[in-house]
Amino acid sequence: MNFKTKLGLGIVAFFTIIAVIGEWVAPYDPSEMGDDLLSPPSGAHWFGTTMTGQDIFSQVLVGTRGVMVVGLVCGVLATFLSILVGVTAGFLGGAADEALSMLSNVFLVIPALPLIIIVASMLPSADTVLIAAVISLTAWAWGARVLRAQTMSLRRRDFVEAARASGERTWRIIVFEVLPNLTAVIASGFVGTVIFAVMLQITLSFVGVVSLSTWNWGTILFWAQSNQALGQGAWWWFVPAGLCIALLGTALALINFGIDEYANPRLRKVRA
Amino acid sequence: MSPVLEIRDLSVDYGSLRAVHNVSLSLRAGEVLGLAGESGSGKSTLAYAATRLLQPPGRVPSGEVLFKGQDLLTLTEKQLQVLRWNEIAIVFQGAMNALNPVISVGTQIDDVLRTHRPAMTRQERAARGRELLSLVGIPVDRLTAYPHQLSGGMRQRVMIAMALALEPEIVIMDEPTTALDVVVQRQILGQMMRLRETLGFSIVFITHDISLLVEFSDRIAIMYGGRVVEEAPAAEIYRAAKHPYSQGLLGSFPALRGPRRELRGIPGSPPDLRSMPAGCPFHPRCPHAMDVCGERMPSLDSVEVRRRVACWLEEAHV
Amino acid sequence: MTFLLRRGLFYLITLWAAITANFLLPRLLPGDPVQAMITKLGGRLNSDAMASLYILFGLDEKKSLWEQYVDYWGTLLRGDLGLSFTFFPTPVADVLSQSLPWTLGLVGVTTVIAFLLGTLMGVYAGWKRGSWMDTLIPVTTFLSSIPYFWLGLIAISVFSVTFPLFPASGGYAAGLVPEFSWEFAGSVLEHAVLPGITIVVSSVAGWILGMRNMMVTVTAEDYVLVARAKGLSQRRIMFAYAARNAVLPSISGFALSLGFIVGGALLVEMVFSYPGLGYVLFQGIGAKDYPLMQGVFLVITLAVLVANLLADVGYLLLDPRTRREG
Amino acid sequence: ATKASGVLTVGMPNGPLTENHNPFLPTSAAGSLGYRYVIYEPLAFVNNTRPAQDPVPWLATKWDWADNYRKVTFTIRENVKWSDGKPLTAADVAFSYEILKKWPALNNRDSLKVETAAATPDGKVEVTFASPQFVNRNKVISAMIVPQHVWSTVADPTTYTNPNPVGTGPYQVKSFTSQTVTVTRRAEYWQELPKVPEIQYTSYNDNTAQTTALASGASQWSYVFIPDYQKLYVDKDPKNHKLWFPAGLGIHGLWLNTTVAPFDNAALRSAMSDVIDREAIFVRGEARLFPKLESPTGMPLPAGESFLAPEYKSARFEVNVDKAKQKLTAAGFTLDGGVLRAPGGKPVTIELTNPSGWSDYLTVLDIIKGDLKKIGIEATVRTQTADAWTTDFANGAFQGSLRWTNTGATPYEMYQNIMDGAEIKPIGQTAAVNFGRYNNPEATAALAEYANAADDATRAKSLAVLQKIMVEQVPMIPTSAGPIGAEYSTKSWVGWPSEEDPYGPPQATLPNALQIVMKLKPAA
Amino acid sequence: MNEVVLEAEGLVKTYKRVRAVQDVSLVLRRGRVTALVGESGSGKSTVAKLLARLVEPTEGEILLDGRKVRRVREYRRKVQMVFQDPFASLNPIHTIRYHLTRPLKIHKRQETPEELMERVQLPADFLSRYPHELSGGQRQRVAIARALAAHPEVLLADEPVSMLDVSIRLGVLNLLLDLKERLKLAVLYITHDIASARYFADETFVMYGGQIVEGGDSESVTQQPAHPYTQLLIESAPDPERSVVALDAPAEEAAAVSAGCQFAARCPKVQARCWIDAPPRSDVGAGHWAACWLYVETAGAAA
Ligand SMILES: Nc1ncnc2c1ncn2[C@@H]1O[C@H](COP(=O)(O)OP(=O)(O)OP(=O)(O)O)[C@@H](O)[C@H]1O
Ligand SMILES: Nc1ncnc2c1ncn2[C@@H]1O[C@H](COP(=O)(O)OP(=O)(O)OP(=O)(O)O)[C@@H](O)[C@H]1O
Ligand SMILES: [Mg+2]
Ligand SMILES: [Mg+2]
Ligand code: NI
Repeated sequence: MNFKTKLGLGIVAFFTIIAVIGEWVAPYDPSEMGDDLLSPPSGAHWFGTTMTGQDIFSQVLVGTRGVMVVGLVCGVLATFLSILVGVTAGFLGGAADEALSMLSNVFLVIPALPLIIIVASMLPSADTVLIAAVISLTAWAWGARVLRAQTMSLRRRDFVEAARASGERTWRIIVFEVLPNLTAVIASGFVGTVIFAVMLQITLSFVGVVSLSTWNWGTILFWAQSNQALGQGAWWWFVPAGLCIALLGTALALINFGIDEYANPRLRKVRA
Repeated sequence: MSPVLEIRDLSVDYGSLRAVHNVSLSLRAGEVLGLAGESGSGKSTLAYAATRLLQPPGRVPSGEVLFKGQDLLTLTEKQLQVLRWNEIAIVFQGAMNALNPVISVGTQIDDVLRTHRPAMTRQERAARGRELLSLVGIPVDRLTAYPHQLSGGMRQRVMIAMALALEPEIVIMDEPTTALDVVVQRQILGQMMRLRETLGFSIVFITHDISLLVEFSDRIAIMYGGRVVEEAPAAEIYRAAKHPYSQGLLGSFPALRGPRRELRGIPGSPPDLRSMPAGCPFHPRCPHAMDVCGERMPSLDSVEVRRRVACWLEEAHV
Repeated sequence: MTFLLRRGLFYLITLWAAITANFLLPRLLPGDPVQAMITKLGGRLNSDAMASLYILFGLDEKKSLWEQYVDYWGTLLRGDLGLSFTFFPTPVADVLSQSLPWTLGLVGVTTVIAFLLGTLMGVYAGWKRGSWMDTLIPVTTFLSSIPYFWLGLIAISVFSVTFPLFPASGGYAAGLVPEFSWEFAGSVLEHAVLPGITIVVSSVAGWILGMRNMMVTVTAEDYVLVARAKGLSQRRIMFAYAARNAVLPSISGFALSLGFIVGGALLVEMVFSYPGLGYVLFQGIGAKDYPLMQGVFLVITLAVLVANLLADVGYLLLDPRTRREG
Repeated sequence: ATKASGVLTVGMPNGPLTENHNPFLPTSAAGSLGYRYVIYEPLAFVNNTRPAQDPVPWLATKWDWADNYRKVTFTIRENVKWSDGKPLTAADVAFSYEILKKWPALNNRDSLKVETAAATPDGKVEVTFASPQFVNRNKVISAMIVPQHVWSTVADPTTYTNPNPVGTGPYQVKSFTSQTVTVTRRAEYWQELPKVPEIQYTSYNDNTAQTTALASGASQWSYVFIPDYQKLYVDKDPKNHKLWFPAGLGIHGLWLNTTVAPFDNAALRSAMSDVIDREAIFVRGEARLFPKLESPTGMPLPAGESFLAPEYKSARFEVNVDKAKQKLTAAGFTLDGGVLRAPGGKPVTIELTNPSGWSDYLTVLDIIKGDLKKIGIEATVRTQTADAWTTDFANGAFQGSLRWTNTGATPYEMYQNIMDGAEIKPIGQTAAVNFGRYNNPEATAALAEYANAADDATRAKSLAVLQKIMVEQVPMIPTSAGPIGAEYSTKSWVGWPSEEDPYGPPQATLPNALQIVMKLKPAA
Repeated sequence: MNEVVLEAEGLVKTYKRVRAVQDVSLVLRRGRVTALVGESGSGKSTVAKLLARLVEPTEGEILLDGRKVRRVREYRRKVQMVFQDPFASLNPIHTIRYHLTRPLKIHKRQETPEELMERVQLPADFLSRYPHELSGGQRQRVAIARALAAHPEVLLADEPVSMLDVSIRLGVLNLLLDLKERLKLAVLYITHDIASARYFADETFVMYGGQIVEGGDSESVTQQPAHPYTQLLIESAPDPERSVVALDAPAEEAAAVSAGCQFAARCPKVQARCWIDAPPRSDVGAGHWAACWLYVETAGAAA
């Protein structure tokens, strides 16, 4: 594993820890309005305060969980769906392939934003996990396309044929012979989806179409933006959350790097 | 006759693994030098290193490759670029992947001419392309075909045609015919030999097929565990190989003609390059192993004129 | 022939499914256009207006979903997309044709630029693996991981507020009327600089990364080695042998992203008040503007499907292996 | 962006426009940006910031109400010409009322219940109504007048985009683009021409962009919510950047679903109202832009000054936790350990909902949440999408939610909006008014009485009843006054309405816009 | 005569417009190695895949122990295949143990992977290795062990040794011989190396253009080839005993013939009827036949 990957993993691990413990270590209730209005970072408020006197440091800490949960749930769900559809279509070919390709094409064209608004509005409390689930619905189709193409190139490989010749059942071949060879694609797809989901969640919070009831980095930015923090010179309001997002995104991309190098022997520095 | 290519004490490392060990070989003008040996004994690696085509992590820690007295290993990329294909052409093992799948074979041949013969006009180049294809028995209208539209044998032949495009001094062929049936194989090699007669280039011919090697080459070098263990004229190797490994190889292939004979084979398994046995790498499998074999590597000494063997058995004779 | 027929049928069914989804999605949204309008205008429109607005939008007679669906197909097949509610009574087609050129212009051009730039940089980074170009990648990734609106707002605050080099909003200067004149063209260019650069900055990393990885893989292929052995120039090897093969997946990704161009760039359009389809759609969603939403979805659907087709055809043209002979 | 001198730049954060100058449609560019009001003129101007003031005659020189506000006769100004040169006639005026009746879809601005409208032989116009129009009288006289010779030929005026607007106003459309509409001064006008030769209406895509434009001076006149207007707007040019946010007769408040226990209990509602810190809402929640609401009657001041019942003339809201607690105890609530329990013993909790994007409301909800804590009510704030909230709110599927009320020339609209029992809808059905489903026959009767009363004394009496109900029963908890405000710059133009010279509401999208433009003069 | 295990009757396989296999009939017997040699692209691998039922035949049928087997699993228990390329036929992400345990589980065999390893003379500690940690010869042996795990009656080996150097090649072939002897396996051995067919196969069939053109016991097919194509093949095989003799210029690829003999275009002894009708099989020696018009009269006269 190279330095970049380690760095990426380190950052993600850091945020994961914050996601777990953020709520407990936060010095203030993130929603509580204090008396220091829009004050720059200080000993009492490390990241300063908002216009209503809320502690931004606490908001960032508490908000980490929402971001990480959406990223994770979405990554897992969308990856699962794309594998289910993409690999099955690619492996089976024929009519099943056509039908599944059609399905993913339809989902590819369904615009994400209205779909999310619809689901968010239909449910009484649109919580983080649900938003994540909806984002996954819109995020899997691309991955399915890639996996399908990749699977098609794998399904005629000798070792797959060999497994068939030795009497393996189809589902076992898909799951145990083909899938593991797609690890690199799946993993980089996973990382890509996580980035996409986090960005989308933040965008949605920012545009104000999803619940602001729970804190995440996007909601911090939403409040900063709707109070025009930038114009007011309150850089401490939007810089921490923005930086966290950029850092997380970069970290995931760095991991992506590592996954590529790990799974693609040609990219490795020295062959084993 | 002075050698056109002389390899001196060449070693090649892949990371910490030494794939080629102090190999010295020379290739004379107009000669076919056969290279045989265990798979993984470093034949391809040697060919790559000698042409400065070694891919990372491969590295040449020591040695010289003299082409007409010029050390290829010290040339700059620019200087090499001029030499390449003009003087030394190479047909790779697995020519299946050696052609760019997305441009036509004609263009790939044309590329060479355009780079090295800037004076040629478009028509001249096209004419030369057709000439080359017919040389290897491919219909000239296939010039516009893409590699995937050709069978494996045809692709192999395109590679060979391309290698001859600039009439180089040296052609290195790394298992050029493994994927072909014997009929096609013979036709191609026959054509090469005929061209060599007219054009006078030298060939380094790497293959596993001992019969083929003996039949087509002038001289043969046998490699084992990254070293050349024996080098001699082809006929002599076939008649009386001196190194026990060479003898083993010759005793392992079935002959099509003549009475059925017993195939002896070589006991044991190939050495692991990461943990080479001390002394002669072959000694754990050698029927004649002596104590000294496990201790020191015998040197590749001339035992006769134009004959070198690296074996303590021979040392004892001297 | 049967292959073409089958493909055609495939696309038709996909189109039908997508259009049906496009019809259903807006109607699954809670609320109705009139309520949305009252809410949007806040206290500026008294609730007495509701009855009038229902009549205005033709929503006073209740139709079943099925009747609406049949009507929708009827009008659609006649090439009529209906009247937008948000911009009542402007036909949806007019709303689309008004904003589409801007979207295509800005997002289209920047997508192409980002693709070309990113791919080119990816080619170099992959070719010279391990050189300084490799450290460039985390930097560009960082830039593209910055939430877009943040990037846009900072660009505005730096380049149009602190140092007023470029205008902060709009597609052209307020006083101008679109026409073919140097003044107008200059104004359009001037107004496109900031949004354009921010889009490129935030999207270039993806192309770089994808291209770089493919380049690294392809560079290890035998035919690249052969090209080196042939003594070809570095440029020729890099472009005609390595990049030419490595670019294939990027090309199909590019074709698909061309399809998504028409969806516009909501955040760009919001932050820079740029005219375009993204914001129109956003408005349409907010206003429960079924005809407008359907119209935009239709355009997106068609564009994505065409792009899909384009990706298929592009692959066919660029990768001779996929061509079927005979 | 540099502006040619002599141009007035108006901005709105309304998003892109399509070319549509139909003055009847709120969806047209003319409606959305408000330039319909500098092209089409009303019969008279009403000052909603001072509703008691007499309207200013404009195209009508005189109007006489008769038959207990069931009939009005207009005397039309002479020498007024349409921009196509034809003279304005009584027939045009009558037509402008008739068209609202004929096309109910066009009657979306003021929902006038016109019965007949006709020109009289002596050149006047008579308009009749089925019911007394006392509460609507200002709306009736401020109807927009359109040329009959143009509109009578239009087959369907609801889908007419009016490509060449013909009006009596001093401006006509010069150019249209999806982001900017420019109108220029006509050569002649029935009175002295305004000083502003050209007005540019630009639409921005969101509040931030609009604020940036205001701050830089690219927009000289706009109405947009600015979170810290001092820093973001005024400080950029303290001498010229001004804003005036006067109250009209509409308010914002916390609507409670009065059908759900324990919020059906007036004492609880009243106690809740007592603890809400309206100062904090004014300063922090609404950034000092929504005028502070002081009268417990919900009447915004000074707009509603003249309507106040004598007993409430000097009554003011004040935070009083102790009084609230007393009220609660008296009503059988118990407060122990910081938890308020309803008479049945159930703890009182409330879920406050509002759309996600409405940051000022959400801030207010947070303030209210903190305030309610003081009397042991556990409040939670939940955000929804705007659509979900709109639907839920109209259907009564909420506990507590912030929303505005209607605004009118009298407090009637506001009170009717809050407590009209005649319009009550069961939970689950869409309500247009009385979202809290407050059912009090006394209130319903008082509202009807006010609307139909024949004399001022009866009106005063019924209005007093309504105010009493508002104060004692608290059908909805008022939080701020609804402003009719705007930002404007005195750099190029002076003569804007202000607290010192409150001649009309300052918004560019209200009919008074023309009145303001007429008064603007180039800055020295 | 050894008993017949697998019998293929009139196999035809058409890919789009390519007729990869045309009317091939073949019999595999217990305890015998049958070699299939021929031109590249003549359909040898396709025949193996048809017999392994990895590819559905366009026409023809396959009988196992004299009957048609419907259930694929039952069939696979008895017929196993070793693929041409040992580098591609082992899944790089699974250990050797996994590769060997799976068929044991599938076919419910009691053996342990260790016993299998012993059978192919590999040390048991290789079980925990991954394929890339093995040499080509070792991998090929693993592939064979995997095929043997099912205790098949038929082993289809598609060019199992072409990638290996002669000494390793010999080891693998000797292993096959040994298995044939001990387990009474029926083996189909596909190769380009005719000399090895002579040494290891009991019978040899020669394929050309999707058809079997000659067959018989290996010694006589390789020593007295009857069909002109076989003669060309034997003639072309490398021979260390001779030095390069004058050779034809490479032949241009011949187009497939729709009717008649596939080899007609290249045949030095071509006759008019070769272009028109497909030649029938004629006996040219004891158990040795060729499909060539050259032998039709002699066969007819002898009958
Ligand atoms: N990129 C690499 N990294 C590490 N080891 C390598 C690499 N390439 C080759 N080797 C090792 O170097 C040795 C020599 O390989 P080479 O390809 O030269 O063998 P060869 O004699 O050509 O064999 P063959 O006959 O199978 O082609 C082998 O043991 C091989 O495993
Ligand atoms: N899946 C396929 N689709 C289309 N054509 C195929 C397919 N598989 C094989 N073929 C064609 O069928 C013919 C026979 O192929 P096959 O692989 O059986 O030949 P082979 O005798 O094994 O050749 P080699 O000695 O080169 O391995 C060839 O012309 C080949 O191109
Ligand atoms: Mg090699
Ligand atoms: Mg084959
Ligand atoms: Ni400008």
